[in-house]
Amino acid sequence: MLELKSLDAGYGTFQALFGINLDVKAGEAVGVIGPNGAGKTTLMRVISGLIRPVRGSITMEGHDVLATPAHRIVDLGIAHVPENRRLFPRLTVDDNLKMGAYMPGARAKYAERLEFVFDLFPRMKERRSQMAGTMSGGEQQMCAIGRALMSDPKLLLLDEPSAGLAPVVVQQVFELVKRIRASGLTVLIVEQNVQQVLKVVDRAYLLEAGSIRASGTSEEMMKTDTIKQAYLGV
Amino acid sequence: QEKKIKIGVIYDLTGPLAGGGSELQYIGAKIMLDQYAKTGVEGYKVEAVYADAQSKPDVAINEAVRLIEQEKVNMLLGFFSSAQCVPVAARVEQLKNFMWITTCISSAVLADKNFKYVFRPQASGDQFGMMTMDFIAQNSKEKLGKEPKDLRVAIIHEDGAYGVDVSKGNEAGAKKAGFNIVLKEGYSATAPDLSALVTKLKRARPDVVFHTGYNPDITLFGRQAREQGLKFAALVGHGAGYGVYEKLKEGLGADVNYVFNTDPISIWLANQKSMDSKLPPVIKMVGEEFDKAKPGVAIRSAHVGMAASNTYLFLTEVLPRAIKKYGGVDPDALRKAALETDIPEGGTMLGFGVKFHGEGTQMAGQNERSFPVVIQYVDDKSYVVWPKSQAQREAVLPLPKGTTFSNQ
Amino acid sequence: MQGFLDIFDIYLLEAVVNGILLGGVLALLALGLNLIFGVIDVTWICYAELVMIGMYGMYYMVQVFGLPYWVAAPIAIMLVAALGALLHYIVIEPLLTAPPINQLLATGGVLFILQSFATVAFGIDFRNLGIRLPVLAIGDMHFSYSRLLAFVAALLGMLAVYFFMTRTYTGTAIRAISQDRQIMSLMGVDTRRIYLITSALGGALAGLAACLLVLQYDVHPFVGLSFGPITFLICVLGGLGNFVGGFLAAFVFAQIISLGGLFSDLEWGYVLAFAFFIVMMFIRPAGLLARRS
Amino acid sequence: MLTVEGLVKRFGGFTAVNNVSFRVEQGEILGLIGPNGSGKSTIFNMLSGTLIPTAGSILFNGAEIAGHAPHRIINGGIGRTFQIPRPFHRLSIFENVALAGYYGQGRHSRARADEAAERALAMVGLPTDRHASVDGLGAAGLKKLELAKALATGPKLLLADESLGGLDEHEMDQAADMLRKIRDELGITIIWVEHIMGVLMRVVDRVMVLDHGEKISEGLPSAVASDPRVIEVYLGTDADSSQAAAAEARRKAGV
Amino acid sequence: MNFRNAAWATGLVGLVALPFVYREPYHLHILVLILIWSFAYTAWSIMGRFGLVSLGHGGFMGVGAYVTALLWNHLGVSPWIGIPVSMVAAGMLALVVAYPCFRFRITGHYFVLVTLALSGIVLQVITATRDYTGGSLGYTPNRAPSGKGLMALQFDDKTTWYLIALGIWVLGLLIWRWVDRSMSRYAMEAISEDEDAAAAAGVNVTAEKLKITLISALMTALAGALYCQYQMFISPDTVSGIAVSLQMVFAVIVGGLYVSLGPTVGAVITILLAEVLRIGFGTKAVGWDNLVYGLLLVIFIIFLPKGILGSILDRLKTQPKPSGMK
Ligand SMILES: Nc1ncnc2c1ncn2[C@@H]1O[C@H](COP(=O)(O)OP(=O)(O)OP(=O)(O)O)[C@@H](O)[C@H]1O
Ligand SMILES: Nc1ncnc2c1ncn2[C@@H]1O[C@H](COP(=O)(O)OP(=O)(O)OP(=O)(O)O)[C@@H](O)[C@H]1O
Ligand SMILES: [Mg+2]
Ligand SMILES: [Mg+2]
Repeated sequence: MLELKSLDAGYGTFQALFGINLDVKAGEAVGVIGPNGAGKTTLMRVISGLIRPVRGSITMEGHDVLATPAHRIVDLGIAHVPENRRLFPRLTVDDNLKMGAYMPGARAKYAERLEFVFDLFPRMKERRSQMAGTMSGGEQQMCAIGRALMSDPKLLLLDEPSAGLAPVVVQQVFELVKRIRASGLTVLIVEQNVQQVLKVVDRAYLLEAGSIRASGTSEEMMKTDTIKQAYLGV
Repeated sequence: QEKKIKIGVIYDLTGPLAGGGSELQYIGAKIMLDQYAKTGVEGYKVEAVYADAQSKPDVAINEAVRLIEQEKVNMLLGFFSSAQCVPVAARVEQLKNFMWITTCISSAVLADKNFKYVFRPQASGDQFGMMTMDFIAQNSKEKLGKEPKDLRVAIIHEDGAYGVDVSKGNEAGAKKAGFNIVLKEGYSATAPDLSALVTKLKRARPDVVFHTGYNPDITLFGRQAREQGLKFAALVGHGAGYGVYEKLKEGLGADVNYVFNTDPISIWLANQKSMDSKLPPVIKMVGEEFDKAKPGVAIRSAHVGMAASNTYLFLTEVLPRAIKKYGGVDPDALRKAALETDIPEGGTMLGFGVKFHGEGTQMAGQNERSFPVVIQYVDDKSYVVWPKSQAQREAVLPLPKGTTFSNQ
Repeated sequence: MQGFLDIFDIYLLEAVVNGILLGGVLALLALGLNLIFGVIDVTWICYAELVMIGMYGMYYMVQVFGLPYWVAAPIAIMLVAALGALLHYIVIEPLLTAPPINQLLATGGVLFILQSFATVAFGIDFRNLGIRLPVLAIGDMHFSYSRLLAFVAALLGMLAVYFFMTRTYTGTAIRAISQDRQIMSLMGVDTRRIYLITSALGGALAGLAACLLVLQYDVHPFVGLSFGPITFLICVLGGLGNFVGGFLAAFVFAQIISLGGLFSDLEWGYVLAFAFFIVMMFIRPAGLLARRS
Repeated sequence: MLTVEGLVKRFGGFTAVNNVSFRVEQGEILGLIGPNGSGKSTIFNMLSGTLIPTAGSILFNGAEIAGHAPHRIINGGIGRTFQIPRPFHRLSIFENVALAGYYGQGRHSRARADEAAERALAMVGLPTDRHASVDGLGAAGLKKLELAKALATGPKLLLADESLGGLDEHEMDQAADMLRKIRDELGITIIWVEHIMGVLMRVVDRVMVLDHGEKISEGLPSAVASDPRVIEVYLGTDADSSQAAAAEARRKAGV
Repeated sequence: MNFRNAAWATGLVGLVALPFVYREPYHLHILVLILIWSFAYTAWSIMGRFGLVSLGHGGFMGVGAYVTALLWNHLGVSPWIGIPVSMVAAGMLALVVAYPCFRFRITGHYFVLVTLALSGIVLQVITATRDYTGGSLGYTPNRAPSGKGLMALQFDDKTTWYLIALGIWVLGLLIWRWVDRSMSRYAMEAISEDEDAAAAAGVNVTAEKLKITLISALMTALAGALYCQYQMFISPDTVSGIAVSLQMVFAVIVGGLYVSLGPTVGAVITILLAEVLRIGFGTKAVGWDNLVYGLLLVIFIIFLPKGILGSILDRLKTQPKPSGMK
């Protein structure tokens, strides 16, 4: 479904990603793990068009993502839940969700999608008219995921959805990921919480200093020493 | 070395004052200066250097200093706004240059300053105010049917230098005539709303409204007065915006009929019979030149003639005398020549005579023989109605029944 | 006592009503600015000058080319809308990431440009449309139709903008854009398009104000100076981006000017209005309608 | 050293902190946990003067400080970090910390400020180079900078808000060690807010749990970790984190 | 003695010597104006560089100018006393408005507009109290009797004024530098980014902001008073009001907000540009000078967002420094 080939990307003169090759098949859940500053967020941003890579290619179901203007990438079926949620703090939950369904294709299915999201997060239904910025961290995370789901995506990019959340909410979030998958979506998830994430994904990539160090099924990844080494900086 | 007089000319060609009349003054002065640039005066070439004061006093100061110190002009001529005249006159005096003011009517420019090098052939602002009051006072009993002490008058004015000065003259004149002043108030010419002022006027019920302002605020006042149903027997304006008939007509439409305006007479209205015989051809020339510069103007503004006449006065009276009698165009020669000017009434295109208050007097440099006239706009024509010596017809007073503002 | 009661006369009522009508004019002016300054957080110091250009547009179309008012008005609105879009495209876009003070300065430069452009192109004369609408008289009180018209336009405009902003996708995107510009593309929003739409809309509202103002005021290159600052104050007093608040604030300001002018000199009415603004900033910094936190 | 009585904070109609009382003893590390939005940061904000309490009293070393201006409280010996790092980008790393050293200690002296900055930076393991830019710091570096700023103000009590959020496991361990070192070596009392139970429970002496602005549990880590109410609202039932937390707490209690 | 100081010293000696070798009076006049305005702009930038964008400085300048002149004309108080009094008055005005602003956290747009209202008020009050201030006609300090020039701070000699203005300008730069090197700068930078975080570092936010505001307002009032003494004329439009405030912002941003000589460069450029354009276009192409002026402002700000001097210095910095220079 999604395929990245020898991708280089960075910020200005600073290169953050080096020759990344990665693929995600339809229906899969794939994790990306790695220490702070490894380039995980950068990877997600490149896929969703927030930054443009220097070299390499990205295809989504055969479409050339890099040839698509950033604001049309959603139309290819990619939705991105960015790091730190990035809700519109002074818009209500409803309006935030509405923004998620901005693309003409999604507008048509607005009511249906809204129901789907409220089903998934009943809490959002209760808080419809609350300003997003005043909600608790967990609620905001739900709202951010809900917003991404409003566009009826095929592929969901999740960037550290559990950061800063209470343990019980972290569990809920991972539950959610499972449920989202079960509804047929493909998921690419970045997490710091390695133990947890490996339980919900089929495969994972280990990213370190901008390059892919290892990849494999979650069972394989759980075993590898590479992970320890990567994190300890050995 | 070539003999010439270099004259620095400053008016506002941009900014709000430009449209308020300064540009017309500039045209008037330029017509005259161009004329004499061709012929020269007593063997002296006449060279004018023009500058735009941009309706800002600080720019006027800078330009004055530049013209004097950089361009080495022998004198400055022009100035529309009193807010510019006040600082520039002080500078000129300090630098011992010579200044010939064609407009700037505020008394404050000269009063108690005892300037030696600054001259103004023009009537002063309080003279304007006094003149109109005098006009109303003389007509109060006969035409308005009221004793002066029963006559209710309101004085309103834009709060710039010009409006304030005229209103002071109005007030002094009204007190002298014994009128009942029911309202006196200033407002900013850029105010977006004058309805509160109109409401106050309605409450004060004046018989005569004395108004000084520029075009945008006159239009605004006129419209709001009409819309709010203000009634009175006469509206008397004082130059500036009231001198630009085109704009008045555009803004007020038919309501401009029977409005009075006090200004130095427009040279085209001046009584040519009682005038020095060499002047009418000059007036004609100015008119023709003006029509070339600004084609298609129905009533030529008094502003044009004011500057033209005052410039003409300098070029034909003061300058020749300075050259012939005092041997040059240095400030002292110009000054002595100016002080010796003695022209009887009818000796200028504006009808009045010229004699300057001398050194040591309260208004040193002011022409003691100048006077404005009161005109009335009737059916797109203007007629001098006051003073009697210049009057072309009887004033229509009060406003005829059926007109918008009539309180009959 | 009698003297005190004397002020409650018909003239007071007239002043109040005229204050309301002036409020309509100011509200109309503030509407477009509130959209630009309040919602998308872009500073157009030259907003009143756009209105000025619109007024000139009306003058030329009606007086010089002889178009009927109702034909000229939509053209003028479109003209200023295009100008607004152009302003955004040329001046604001390169400065979107710069500090707001740079926007203020750049649009200040545009203010000079527009003023002197008007001077150069249209001359310094005061221009007037010469249309005089009838007067509405109730007893001894008289009211201006042109102001009534402005009032109605402000009210309808405010409602239209309000519903546009809250009910449509584009409106929601406009409200969102100042909160997080980068993330907009994740929603599938073309930020440039939203900015252009908003700028054109802000310009169109300035054009609408121009069409109605030209019925009451002379046009000259400096007419913007009469309205510029006060329009900004109204937007802030009402709460940035709060259209209902801005509408209300315009009336409060107008009342202060009108009643202040009735009881004291006109000039002190403005001092009072400014002072009121400062005090209100301390009491209700988030706008008249904001709940206190 | 700190005694809080009946602390209340309302935002409009919403009560973020409701009648919370607790004590902190000299030299201890108190863990403060609770669900998102339970009022932890709000309490920190009141202790540090950033917010004015609606009601209640805060006695610090016997003196009432509730409602005092933040700079007075900081000068009086309470230092704090922010949950989301708030570095000053226009200042270098060193200047960030020196600023806190200069103003935070009440006595304005440049020499002391520089000295305090150097010590604090060394403590958290950041470079003491005077011109190094803040922008070069990653998530972990920023958290360290927050700590260094707080330390430079010379606190007796340190309020550490989620010092571990967003860190990877390795860096988390480092940070936890650092907090302990700060207490052991500098004798600074600490209140620590954290969601990563595995690490928190290892370090703290005592835990207090908030929910909806109210204190629902307080005590030794082992006791709190097995409190059913805490498990229900915060730790969760079947997840690793709570099990790990409980295990960690038990291990610690056993030691 | 390093290179920088040497350059500064030479420059200063050159500037002091200038009027004795170059005697073109109009150019000196413009120079004096540039120096006085540079001082005022420097005063503004002391606040502005920390994000305290004030449009109230027209008000402070007006108070400085009018209070000094009114005291002299009405009460015969010498400007030597009048100027300090006017500065205190402006300082108090600044405190009265700024204190609540800072206490109630009025920042950004809100601060800009509160201060805008302030300069609006000062302008209106000067105009409305025309019986004392001359209103929009402007106001002229009475000429001192001859021989009393020093007492009245009135000099006919341009060289004297040039030296006074130069001294004040240097004073302005020294104050700028002093602030720049003080810990207050760190504090203000911190405050401008994040007030809460600054407070958590122990900074008394309100006091630090007030301090900077006060310094800036006092300097601005001094500039206003000196402008009045030099021009011997003030009017509401030239020393007060929103237009004057905006003029300050323009010049400073064009020159460069974050470098000490930025405001000076801004003054030189804006004043010279206005003069050159006005004289250049003269009365031949009326209105074009402001058109070009506005155009240049826009171009400057789009292509040199850090101001002219700021951008030049930035560019020099990124280039490798020639060896031997420190
Ligand atoms: N906007 C930016 N400008 C410049 N450099 C950046 C920017 N964002 C990230 N970087 C740098 O790029 C590198 C990769 O950052 P990235 O955010 O992708 O890491 P990450 O793996 O997501 O880390 P974390 O776990 O902390 O979120 C880091 O060295 C970071 O400093
Ligand atoms: N300024 C404010 N205005 C209104 N509500 C606020 C404000 N600050 C905090 N709150 C609300 O108070 C509650 C407590 O917030 P607080 O930040 O203290 O939570 P927390 O326990 O630190 O949560 P987290 O673990 O997510 O950091 C939240 O519901 C929050 O929305
Ligand atoms: Mg990341
Ligand atoms: Mg928190």
